[in-house]
Amino acid sequence: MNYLIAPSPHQKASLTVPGMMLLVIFALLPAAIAGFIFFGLRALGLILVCVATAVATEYLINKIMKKEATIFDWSAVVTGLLLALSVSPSLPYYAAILGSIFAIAIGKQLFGGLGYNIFNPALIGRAFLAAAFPVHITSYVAPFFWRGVEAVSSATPLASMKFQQQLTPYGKLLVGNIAGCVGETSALLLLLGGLFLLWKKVIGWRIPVSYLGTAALFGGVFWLIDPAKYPDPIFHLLAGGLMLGAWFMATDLVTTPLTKKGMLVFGVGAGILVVVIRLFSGLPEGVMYSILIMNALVPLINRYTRPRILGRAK
Amino acid sequence: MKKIAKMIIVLSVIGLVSGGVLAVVYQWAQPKIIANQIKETDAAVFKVLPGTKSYKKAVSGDLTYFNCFDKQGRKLGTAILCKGNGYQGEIRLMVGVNNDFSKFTGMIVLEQLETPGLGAKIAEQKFYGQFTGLATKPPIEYVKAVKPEKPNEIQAITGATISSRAVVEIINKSVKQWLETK
Amino acid sequence: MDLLIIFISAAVVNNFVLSYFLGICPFLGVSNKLEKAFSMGAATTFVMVLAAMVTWLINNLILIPFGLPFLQYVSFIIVIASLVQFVEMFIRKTSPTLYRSLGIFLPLITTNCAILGLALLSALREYNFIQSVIFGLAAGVGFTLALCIMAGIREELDLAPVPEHFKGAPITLIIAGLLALAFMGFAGMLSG
Amino acid sequence: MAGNKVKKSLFHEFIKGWWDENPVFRQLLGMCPTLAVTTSAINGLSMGLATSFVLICSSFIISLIRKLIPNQVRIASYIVVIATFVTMADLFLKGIFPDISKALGPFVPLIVVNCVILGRAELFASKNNPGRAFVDAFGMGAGFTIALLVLGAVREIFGSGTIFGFLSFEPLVIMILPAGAFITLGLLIGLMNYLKDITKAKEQPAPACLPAGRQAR
Amino acid sequence: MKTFSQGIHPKYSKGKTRGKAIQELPAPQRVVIPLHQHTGAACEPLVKVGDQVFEGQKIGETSKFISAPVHASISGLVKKIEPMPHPCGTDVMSVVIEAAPVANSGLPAKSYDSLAELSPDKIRKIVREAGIVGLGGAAFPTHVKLTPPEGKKIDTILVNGCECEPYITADHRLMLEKTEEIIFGARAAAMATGAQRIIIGIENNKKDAIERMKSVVRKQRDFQSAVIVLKTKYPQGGEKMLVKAVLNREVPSQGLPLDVGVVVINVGTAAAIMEAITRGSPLTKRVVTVTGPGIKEPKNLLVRVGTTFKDVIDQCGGLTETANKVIMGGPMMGISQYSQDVPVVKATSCILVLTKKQMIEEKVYPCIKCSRCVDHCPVFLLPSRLAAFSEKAKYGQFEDWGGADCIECGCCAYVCPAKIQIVQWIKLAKLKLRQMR
Repeated sequence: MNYLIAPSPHQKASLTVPGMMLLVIFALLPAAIAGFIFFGLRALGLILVCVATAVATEYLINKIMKKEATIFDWSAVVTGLLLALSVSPSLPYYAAILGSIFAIAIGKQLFGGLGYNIFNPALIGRAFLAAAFPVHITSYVAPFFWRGVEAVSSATPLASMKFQQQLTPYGKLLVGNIAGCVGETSALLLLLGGLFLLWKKVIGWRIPVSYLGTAALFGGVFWLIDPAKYPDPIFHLLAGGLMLGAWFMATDLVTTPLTKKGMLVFGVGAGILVVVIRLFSGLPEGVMYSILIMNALVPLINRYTRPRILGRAK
Repeated sequence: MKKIAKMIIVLSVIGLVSGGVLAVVYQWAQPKIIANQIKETDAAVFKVLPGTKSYKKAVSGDLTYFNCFDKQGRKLGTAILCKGNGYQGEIRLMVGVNNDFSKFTGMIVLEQLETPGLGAKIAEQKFYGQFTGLATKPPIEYVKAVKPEKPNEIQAITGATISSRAVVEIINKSVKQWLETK
Repeated sequence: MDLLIIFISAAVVNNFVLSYFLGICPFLGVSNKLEKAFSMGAATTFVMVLAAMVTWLINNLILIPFGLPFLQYVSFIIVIASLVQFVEMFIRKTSPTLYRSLGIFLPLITTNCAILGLALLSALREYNFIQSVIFGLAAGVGFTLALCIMAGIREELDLAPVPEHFKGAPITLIIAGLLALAFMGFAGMLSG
Repeated sequence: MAGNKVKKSLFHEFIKGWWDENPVFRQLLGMCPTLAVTTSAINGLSMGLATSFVLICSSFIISLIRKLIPNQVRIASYIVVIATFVTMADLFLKGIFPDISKALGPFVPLIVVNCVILGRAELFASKNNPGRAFVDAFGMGAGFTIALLVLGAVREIFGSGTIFGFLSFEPLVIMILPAGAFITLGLLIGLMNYLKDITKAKEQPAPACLPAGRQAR
Repeated sequence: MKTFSQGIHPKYSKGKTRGKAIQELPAPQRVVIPLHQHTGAACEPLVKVGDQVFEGQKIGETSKFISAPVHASISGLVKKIEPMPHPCGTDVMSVVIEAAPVANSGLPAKSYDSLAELSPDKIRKIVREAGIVGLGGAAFPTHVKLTPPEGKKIDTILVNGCECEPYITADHRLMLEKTEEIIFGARAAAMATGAQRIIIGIENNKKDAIERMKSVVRKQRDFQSAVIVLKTKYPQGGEKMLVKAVLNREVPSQGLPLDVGVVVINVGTAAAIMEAITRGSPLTKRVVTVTGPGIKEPKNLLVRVGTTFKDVIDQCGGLTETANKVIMGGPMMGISQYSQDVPVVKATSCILVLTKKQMIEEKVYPCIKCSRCVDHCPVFLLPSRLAAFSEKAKYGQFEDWGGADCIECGCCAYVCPAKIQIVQWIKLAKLKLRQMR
């Protein structure tokens, strides 16, 4: 009789990489459905196009590089879905396709594929679109436009805040019947999805909590200095892509620090950056850039936040 | 010692030759460069104040402006050189105001470093053309996404509010400054 | 405030490497190990500050008063080359340890276009002496920042199966591109 | 490396810079202007020509006076020669083509520190007769110009939706931004590596970014 | 309740054997006794093929300090002395004895009833002669532990009753059935090292053992002693973890517990010390938990060293139909076996047989840097990073990032969602580093 020879341990936890990816997809579904409800078939189309393109790109690159097919780790689906949720519902399909290709090809496969990318691929795709099609990516439509005859262009809450000093009611921000990206408008559903991932232990609490906390605190400081000019902390938390970013993008496992301390540094850094960009740069929203910049710093953060090895001098 | 002397001599000779050659080239190029600059200013002034045939440069503080005259030597108005910070760098532009200071006669962007395809559209006719005929008082304002209604309003470029706003602010500031010097 | 804007602009918003493309050669060549990158950055910053001072003096006390603007490039590059030489000798004499860590990078700095670029930009923008020095310091800090970030990422990529033909310079350039993309978030920070 | 041991034919000296030892794609030299000014094909071409002019003239002059220059002040002398020609080129452009001069901005004076030029001066011109130096510089200049033209063309086509001002479609603005420059060049070099690999099985290692001349004092 | 930081909570699966008293396995017909069953130098055989040996006779010895002699576990004839499969995976020079009646039943062993008669040196000598090694699994020669180096003061004997590996219940049963013996052995260890204090650390999933141990400890007078209840967590039984959990002292990197004044001995080892002192019997038997879904009747057995796995498993009703993996040790650190012909050695605490059901072969994905391994590593390493360094043969960086401090507990590989063999990579790099020196 031949016995199976395998290295220890012979008992393992049941969670797998595809399992985690599926959980992330599941957690994003409420926000995606909300996007469909608010922005109609266009939103659904964008989601399908992005996911399909991302998966197809992944498959083709695997073929070209003669590597094992990796589409069934579901990571390409996550990337496509996240990209679709973070773009304006009025983005043309060809732009969405280009963005997905860029996200997978340059953002991920060029670095060696899943697990090796430095930057969050979905955000790379989003940043590419922001740089390539600045007009499309900054034009938003009002929710429920599909009930009318024609899409009505509308400013996002952050843009109205930045350029007109107009606050949007919290209720609307929570529910999400506002102008914005496909999946970022409903803070409540995103929070639910995030808590689900936290409960399932796919993500840790450190990054979202430190990110949101820092954004609220740091934003709050400016609000206290000049409440007329700067928005209050709750607005910071609920408006724009912060919820989506904090729960689903800043927590992307591959591109965030390994160490506990490092995760806090990451969250705090991203929180400060997002407030700085929102308040002082030319852009109304800074979630994407704050996470990308912190992604770039992750190797350095890992290096300098290594925990003290047991038994080594303090 | 001889070596060091040789080093110094060689370097000095090279330096002198270089300086000499450059001085000659500079003598040749300098007038052309100045002519180019004048041509540039001419073009700008003529564009913002149509009908100008001659102008006189005036400087007050850090503000430069040109008093413009027509064929007959009558004062047509003033072209004001304005500069300030845009989205990514300094924007230099020129506006023309008519003689009784009731309306703008034109605007042209001389230099800008705005985002290509976005903020850089301030240098396109579609945007700067809006300033021609605009009322000077009250200060210019911009509107977004809707057609301007008031005589002092222009429409901002979609997705480039900051650049549009910067242009408006730069003009308002410089014009105000110019009025004070008058 | 003015100085702060100059500093943030040169260090972050208009980072020398990522938006002016200055100092790309060392950025590609010396960014594979963090320690090396930091030493290079520190040495460059030091020379940048000195170069900012000296070229300002030369430009404003000699070239402009005597009407010799056409000698700007020649004199600046000579000044930078001799400055580097001088700094190197000085460090070698005074601090052998510092020399060991920085020394090998110093000769490379002469042809780092960031230094000449700094001198030229600062002359072009008609900065005063203090502004020039701050500008030099900020440019150096920005250069060091970009270099260290890149070094960290490249050490990380040593562990990744980057496609063969993209190893080395191509992937480094692409990362620089993605970094530039990320730094676009700061765009417009200095308006108004 | 530059064929000092075994003299190559003049034609080969000329042609090598086009592809085998292309300064940009294979030697990774002169990256700063390559990235900065290639927002359009015309800018790339102008920069390439300006650099070639300086490269050819300075290589020729340096090769002429190479025996007169003491070793210790070699680099300094080269730099002065190069800077002189750069200033000439700059004044010429400002005088005759003010628009191009404006577009290239501070990158014209920065030709002074373009490693291609000092690299050729140090590695080739200082060791060869003026004729060979001229041919070598001409080839390298051509290679540099080609690279810039290609990059400029690619970026212009995608970034402005135009080529030499013709053609038009919705542009990818990113291509004319710094990010696009880096990414395009990275992809192009990767592509070149790939082409090199399939055309020639035998790979000769591309020299490091920093030519030996920079280490020498 | 005390414990250490991080670590994991695997499924413990101890229920099947927890309640089963230790049965002695009858002497087998044939034993295979490897001459190397411990950390340190291998023994030289003291017998030749054809020699008669009696149970308890020393058959292998070496003069090296870090080593332990081996003894015959049955009386009979030496059949062969040659390399034989060893449960650690390599062939090791072994003495094969076939049972036969022998004339000489051995010298009457000298034994002592009370510790008062003994000096520390004498205790160490008895421990060494009896071939006692750590029975928790590491098989480190116990007399070495009991010999504190010059200038190191030992204040505590820490008796390890954690048994944190899933499935194994051998120590649990020992603590229930041989409580006094364990305490006696611990006192002997304290005498030998000059320690003032004995602490028994037991995880709180062994409530009955805790009660039993407490009642015995209460009667104990000559040393300050206590039972410390620990929160159940793997790998609490690791020396470094146990010292940290119980005493909040940190064993220095690359160091031993005695660097912080502690000697850790396993409960089985303590019982063996007692046997050696009071009965004069060397270590020829040990308690083995035979369990797992692949075993028909899981049991705790007292087995002679050298008995083949097959003999032991047969005694437990044999394997089930679906059994397909035989492991020596627990599921976390155990070694899978090619056949049932390997012998039980001094370090065999458990024979675990798993079935296909537990062995769904996992597809390995690239590391997605989920940081689970970092969150669970009990020595605060970055295991995924170390594995990557090892994979790319970057041994210098491996060392810089503390790879040598890995205790190979397997928590990282247990939690890894990408199913990377992190421990194997780390072990490989450690091996390469040792080879480079």
